[in-house]
Amino acid sequence: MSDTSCASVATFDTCPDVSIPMESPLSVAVNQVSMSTPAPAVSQESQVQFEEKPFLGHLILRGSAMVLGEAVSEVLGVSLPSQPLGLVFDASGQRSVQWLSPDEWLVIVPSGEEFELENRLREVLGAAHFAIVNVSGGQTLIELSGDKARELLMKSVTYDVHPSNFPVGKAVSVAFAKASAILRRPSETRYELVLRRSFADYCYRWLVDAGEDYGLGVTR
Amino acid sequence: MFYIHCPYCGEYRGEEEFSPKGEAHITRPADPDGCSDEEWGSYLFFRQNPRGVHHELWVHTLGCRKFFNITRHTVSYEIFETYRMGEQPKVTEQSLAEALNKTRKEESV
Amino acid sequence: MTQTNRLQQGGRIDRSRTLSFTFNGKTYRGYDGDTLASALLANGIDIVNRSFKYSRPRGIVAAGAEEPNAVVQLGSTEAAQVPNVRATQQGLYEGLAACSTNGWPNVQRDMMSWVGKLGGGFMPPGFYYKTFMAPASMWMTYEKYIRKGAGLGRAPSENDPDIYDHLNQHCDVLVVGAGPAGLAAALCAANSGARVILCDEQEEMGGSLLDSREMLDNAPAGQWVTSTLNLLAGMDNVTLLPRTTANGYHDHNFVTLHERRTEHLSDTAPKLRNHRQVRARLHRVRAGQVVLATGAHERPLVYANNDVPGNLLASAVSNYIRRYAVVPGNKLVLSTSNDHAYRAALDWADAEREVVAIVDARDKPDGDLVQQARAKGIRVITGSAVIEANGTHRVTGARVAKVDLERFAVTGPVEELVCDTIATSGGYSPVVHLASHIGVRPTWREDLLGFVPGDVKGMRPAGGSQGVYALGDVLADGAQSGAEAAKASGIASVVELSLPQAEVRQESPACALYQVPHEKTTLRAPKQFVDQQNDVTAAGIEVATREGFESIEHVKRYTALGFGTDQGKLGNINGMAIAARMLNRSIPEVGTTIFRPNYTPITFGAIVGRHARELFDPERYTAMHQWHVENGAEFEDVGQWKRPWYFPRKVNGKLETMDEAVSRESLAVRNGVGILDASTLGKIDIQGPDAREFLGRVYTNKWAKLAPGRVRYGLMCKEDGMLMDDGTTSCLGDNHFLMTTTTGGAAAVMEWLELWHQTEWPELQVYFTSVTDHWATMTVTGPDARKLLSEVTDIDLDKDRFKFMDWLNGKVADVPARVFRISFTGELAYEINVQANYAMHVWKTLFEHGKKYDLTPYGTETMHVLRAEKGLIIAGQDTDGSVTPEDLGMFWAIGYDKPYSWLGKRALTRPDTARKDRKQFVGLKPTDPAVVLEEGAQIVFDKDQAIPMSMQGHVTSSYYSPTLASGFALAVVKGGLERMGQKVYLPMPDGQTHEAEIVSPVFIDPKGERQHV
Amino acid sequence: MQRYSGFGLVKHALSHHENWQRQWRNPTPKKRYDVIVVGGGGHGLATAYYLAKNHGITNVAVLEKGWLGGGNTARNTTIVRSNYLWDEAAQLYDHSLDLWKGLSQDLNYNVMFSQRGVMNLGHTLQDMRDIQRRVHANRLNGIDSEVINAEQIKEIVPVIDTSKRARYPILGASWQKSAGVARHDAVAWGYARAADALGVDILQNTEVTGFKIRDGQVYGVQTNRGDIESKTIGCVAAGNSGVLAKMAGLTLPLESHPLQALVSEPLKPVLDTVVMSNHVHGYISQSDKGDLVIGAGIDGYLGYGQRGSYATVEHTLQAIVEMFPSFSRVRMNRQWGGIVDTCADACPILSKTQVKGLFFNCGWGTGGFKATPGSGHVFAASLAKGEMHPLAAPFSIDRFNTGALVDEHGAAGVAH
Repeated sequence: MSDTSCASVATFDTCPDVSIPMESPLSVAVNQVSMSTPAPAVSQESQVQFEEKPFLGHLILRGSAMVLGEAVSEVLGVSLPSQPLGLVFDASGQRSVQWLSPDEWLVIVPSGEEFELENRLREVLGAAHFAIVNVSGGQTLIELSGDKARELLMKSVTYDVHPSNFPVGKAVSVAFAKASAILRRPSETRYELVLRRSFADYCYRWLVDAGEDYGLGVTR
Repeated sequence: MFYIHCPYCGEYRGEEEFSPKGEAHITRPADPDGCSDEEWGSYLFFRQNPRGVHHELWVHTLGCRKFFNITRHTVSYEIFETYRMGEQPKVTEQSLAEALNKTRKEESV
Repeated sequence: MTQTNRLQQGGRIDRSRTLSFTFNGKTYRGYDGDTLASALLANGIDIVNRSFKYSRPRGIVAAGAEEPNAVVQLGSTEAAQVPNVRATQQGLYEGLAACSTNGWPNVQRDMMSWVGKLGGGFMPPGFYYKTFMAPASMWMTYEKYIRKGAGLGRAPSENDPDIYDHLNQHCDVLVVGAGPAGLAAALCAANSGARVILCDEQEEMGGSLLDSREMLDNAPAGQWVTSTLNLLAGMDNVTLLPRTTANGYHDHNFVTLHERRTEHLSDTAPKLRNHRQVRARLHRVRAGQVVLATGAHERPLVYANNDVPGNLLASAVSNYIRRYAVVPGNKLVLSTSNDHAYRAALDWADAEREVVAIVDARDKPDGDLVQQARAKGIRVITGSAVIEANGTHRVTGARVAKVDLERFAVTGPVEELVCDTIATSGGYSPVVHLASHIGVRPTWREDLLGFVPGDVKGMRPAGGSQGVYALGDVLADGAQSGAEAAKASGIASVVELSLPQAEVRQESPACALYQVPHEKTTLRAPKQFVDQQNDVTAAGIEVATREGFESIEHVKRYTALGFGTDQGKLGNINGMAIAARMLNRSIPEVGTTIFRPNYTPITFGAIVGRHARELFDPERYTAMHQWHVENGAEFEDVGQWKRPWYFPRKVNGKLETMDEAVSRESLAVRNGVGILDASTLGKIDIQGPDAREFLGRVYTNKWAKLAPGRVRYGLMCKEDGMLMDDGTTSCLGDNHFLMTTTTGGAAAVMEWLELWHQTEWPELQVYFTSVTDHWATMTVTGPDARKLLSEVTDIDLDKDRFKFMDWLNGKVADVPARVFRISFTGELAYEINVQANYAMHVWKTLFEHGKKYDLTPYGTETMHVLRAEKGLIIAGQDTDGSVTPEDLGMFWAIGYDKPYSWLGKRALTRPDTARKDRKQFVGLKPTDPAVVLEEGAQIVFDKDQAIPMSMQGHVTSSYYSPTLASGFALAVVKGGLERMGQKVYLPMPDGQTHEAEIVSPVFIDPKGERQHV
Repeated sequence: MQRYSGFGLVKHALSHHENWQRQWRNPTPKKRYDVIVVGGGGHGLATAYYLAKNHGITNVAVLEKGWLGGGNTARNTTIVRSNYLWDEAAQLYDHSLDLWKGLSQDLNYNVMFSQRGVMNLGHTLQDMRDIQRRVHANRLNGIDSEVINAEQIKEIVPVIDTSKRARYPILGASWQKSAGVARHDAVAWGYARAADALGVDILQNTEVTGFKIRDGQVYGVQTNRGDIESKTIGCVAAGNSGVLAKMAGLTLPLESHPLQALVSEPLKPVLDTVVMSNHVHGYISQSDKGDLVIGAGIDGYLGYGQRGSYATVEHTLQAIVEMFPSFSRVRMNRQWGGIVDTCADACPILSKTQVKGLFFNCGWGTGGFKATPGSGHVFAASLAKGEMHPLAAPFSIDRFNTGALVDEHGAAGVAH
């Protein structure tokens, strides 16, 4: 915990030192088989698989590319995507940086890394004008894969998800049904959706409903 | 259903992602307290509302959340250009009229 | 029942699959591949409906989307009812159940037809504007009967068992229509590498080639269709959508395509591999370029009794014979203005039925088809037309006479021909509908005698839709449009297409014939129908023009021409031509005709898609939602959020009412400790050296000196000075603030901050990030709050070290937490914020420790009562967009002397905003403590005045307070701040008038001692 | 004027309808009129009619650039009600409702005013507070209005879903029994015929291209058919008011937006009243012909194209099916758009301008049709006297400078 009285910006480590049971936005929907509508299981007929990747570290970086670029390379080992809609991963594929707007990036890292990352970035950035905000509790990442994942997305977003327009390495903030979502193309076979916590259950129900044609299965 | 080129995202997006915010280039008076009631009323409520070329403020609500401007025809709904905050439009009622006159002249030659 | 009109051979139907269906309760048979219309005709059914105004018997006229009469009610069960299905577009399936929409007791013998026979003369266009006026009180009764007689089918009374969905599509080239032009265009664009969508409204792709007599490369044209479709189906840049109607063309090449996924299989969607299927799918297509290959509709001629069953379009006759092997009669008379319609007679003769005569309005027709007909020995009567059909329930003959089109007169004796079918053709109207959906007017081409599409950016008409009719030309035109479209969509090199060779045919020009003259004047002749669905006659149009309705828009509205479910596909041009003749103008001078979406009607369900029932709008949940559900919360909708409203307990086996629960929850907070899930409040992280300056500009109060560790309440105004939102903002660091907003205002406030930063003050160094969902917030409040919290936290809760309006970091239930000592209840309160993934643990831990304090969860209703007792406003409830901070009496939160003229400040000095007698925020104490005033009740000063009363304000919030043991209210009252202690009155609908006293809005603990403990 | 009646119809039928007279003349413009009304929609024609009928001013021209009644009069969803919140608006609309009640007989033209009741639904607690507030205010203003609960709603509209299953369950409604619908075209034609009979010249296809102004006083207009003089000119041009104002060198506190509507195919009677929901945003009634007439929301951008965005129609139909799940299988026949001129406070402008003799009547937003008789009535009085009628006075342009808005928008948010 930082000393809030003198720092111009207060940082805050949200992670407890002891093991605490966590609940992701979709924990209940995905895991509780006792619910009236249990999550559909993955079967041989599933042409779309749905999997939540809960509890990852999500940071929003604000600042100009000039200011942030070097620090991100130094700390994360990837170059900040300065072109609109860029998405890059580090060598391990575990950490990503995504363009959100000309002065805004989303960094996603393995669970628990976010506070240290923030501190290191702050250290490197020093007195420059920037902002870093931890939003790990506010969003979750889900992964869609399978032959019909793209068609399922076509039911859900107005964005053109054809590979000619949405190649690997692209990420967009778009309208998703009646909510919004960040849609990412990390690889040829997978799509990722970053959902806001409070909308996650709605988006999940939407996908399960729209995915029925494709035998959508939820990985627990 | 407009198809709008977001000058920040650098590509076309469907209208669902955007929100219109009225006439563009309306600047807040530098000295509000020195404004007359009429001047303040003008700033708040009185608009060009043209039947024709309109410069208007939009925001990419569900995308990059940036505000930007659109030059659009309010009858044909054709979008002539989109441009970032701080930039001036290249297409105006006048520039279109001039272009039209030029084509007419060329045709008559 | 035998299919009397079915030919032994031919057609594209599958005779191995017999299907049975019912029409008006009787069972019939047809084949797979039939439409309902072709099956009805095959079974010799003449009358499919009754017309809605005159109740005249009506039969099938067309074979496609232009059909005006064969509009039926479909559905075997109540929930599966579909009103107004066009039989010509409904594929036949086993068990299909259809009935006529009008006619009582049945369509054969309709009791209402006396209206048509006797009353028809009293129903000129607009007759209802001219009568039913006396006595005035009777109109509602008249109207009841008018309504009963109107309407086509009926809506189901049960909910739709089916589902629908949307697919968002993008393509380089969208080709609408898979006839020869569309196929050529699609193939050309696809070969060039473009992403192509090809859609066609029919059960099968191929368009006019499916019933064509023509040869391509010396083979029947249908073969080319098959091979082309095979080619296209094999290309992965092509999407083929049969049974798919392009129903709406919107701006910037956004086109909606309605795909009938299962409507041809059953009246409720059958399951597929245990999965539900959608009944229909709407493709929302954003197309780079659109090729409009929609072909043309044949125009019927307008002659007397042209609505008697047995009058058909010539093209429909060919279509039924060649595609469905159905000949809709035995003896045919063809009345035409052009060569093309001769096909109908040739097809009829090929089917070995009798062609009585071809009546051609032209004096010397001599095209190839004319020669062929003559060669077959068919009698061709030239310079003449069918001027009247005989028969009532079915055509029994045709009255034929020489006509002079120039003088609009019958010039020779009438010959009566015995026949049971009259095929009619007045030429073709290009299908321009889609092209005019976005307001672009079609243009009249005198050489084509039809309208062609106007200039639409990114759209190209091809083939029949722009009046190109000869097959070879159509193919070439289609290919060229496809190539141009591909090029325009950004394809660099366009591949040339080798087209099949079409036969070259000699054609004699058509003549302009719309309404056929009769021996009698139009007003005295038997009815000559222009728009059969709306019973619009040539006489009706004449009367309208005589009455001064001169614009075609007026004529249409006065007569209802074109307002049917067919949108005047057959009638509009004829109607315009008749109006033009009456007004002595040309057709384009009378006006053009604009069509609106939809091209053909589509169900609401398809437009709604999945956005129905629980997916109608997102439900937003907090991290503790599941707990609330499990603990029996009733929920309130606040924006999209589901917030616990109250938590009824079971007392003696009975669930508490809301009042009982709220009373219990309120007392728990006042006397013990309660807990509220406050996570829905908007939270915005603000960082940057200019954060403080920014706050000072958007809030009415001062922020310059707020120290880190402190919290302040702020008011936000729009530039008109009216309150927009309120909330607390905490100073986290010198350059770091956390703003809270109201639940409903979160998104708007975030956008508001960005708006000002991005447009007016880009020089300010500050960033805003929403953290609403990141933090879960729980308010622990009540005298026992400290005791409870101290059990689970390492924070020093000493009242002097952790003061009111302070915040501190620490651990709660072992989870790092940021705790704010702010109060919305007037009691000691801590707002605990933790990262949302840990929230459930913290919440549950608080309850474990809270047992001994009877920790009581409370919902929004109790929150409202508690804050109201303390006089705290809820923006949006106590304010309404016409309330300033001054009206609220919150002068302490207005920084009049701040250096920057903050948002809304200037507006406060406008004459009306500065008035002293504005409605101001006060408390109301009912004289009778048992009275809980009604929220929204209006306040008057003089209770004895007559209506209209002079209203002085209204109650904004009102509750029973268990703490005060009395009702109490918040209100706005004119000049209220100066009226403390005065009595006001609230007249109720039941005649009672409540009395109340104007008091301070703070009802408990005015000195704030309780929250400071 | 040929009187219309049931007996007359029989007479005309016997003569094969050969003797119907024109409903209005097609006159050539005179050089000079006492009053010019610019705009031949319902409001303009009503203004002309009441000038002639109530004020004896018959030397009046109505200038219409297209065909009369071709703008919003022909494009709205025909709802007539007066249950507005604020006194000023409520009194103006209720004055209008009073005139509606005898309009068919007054004009000898059946405008089919059907008092079948209008319901404004509430889906949230705040909706219900707003509804109660409005109903209380209506009642004390003498407007028939009551709050009804979900069961009462279900009784009046059996086809509506009042169950708790809905995403936003219906909690209650305000109910104005005397409100209803009317036949929109008939209103324009009825006023035109009646005004014409009193001597008013209705000049169609006559487009104003400029105003003649001298020393701050208007004295005529330029048109595509030549100049026409008058020292009193009332502009009643709805969505095109801004364009006219510009010609006179004025700007108005107005924006013109697309407002869309749609109809289903004709159905047998299934809905006997008007149902409006501001929360899920859709409103619906059934026309005498059987179409479900459905109104959508205003599109947020400026638009004179008489069409809006498809997404707006989608949202509207989602709302309709949310309230009426059994309409899912009903089909949408046609959609269209009008141009509504809206003010920030969702109230109209009835006002003098800086140019003497030049008056504006505009900004009716979504409230235009229902106001037709009242608007014409008070505007005619204002033009005749040169001073704004007391019911019109609160709606001056001035209020945008003083801040005295009549905020129907911010208050109860009821529109249409």
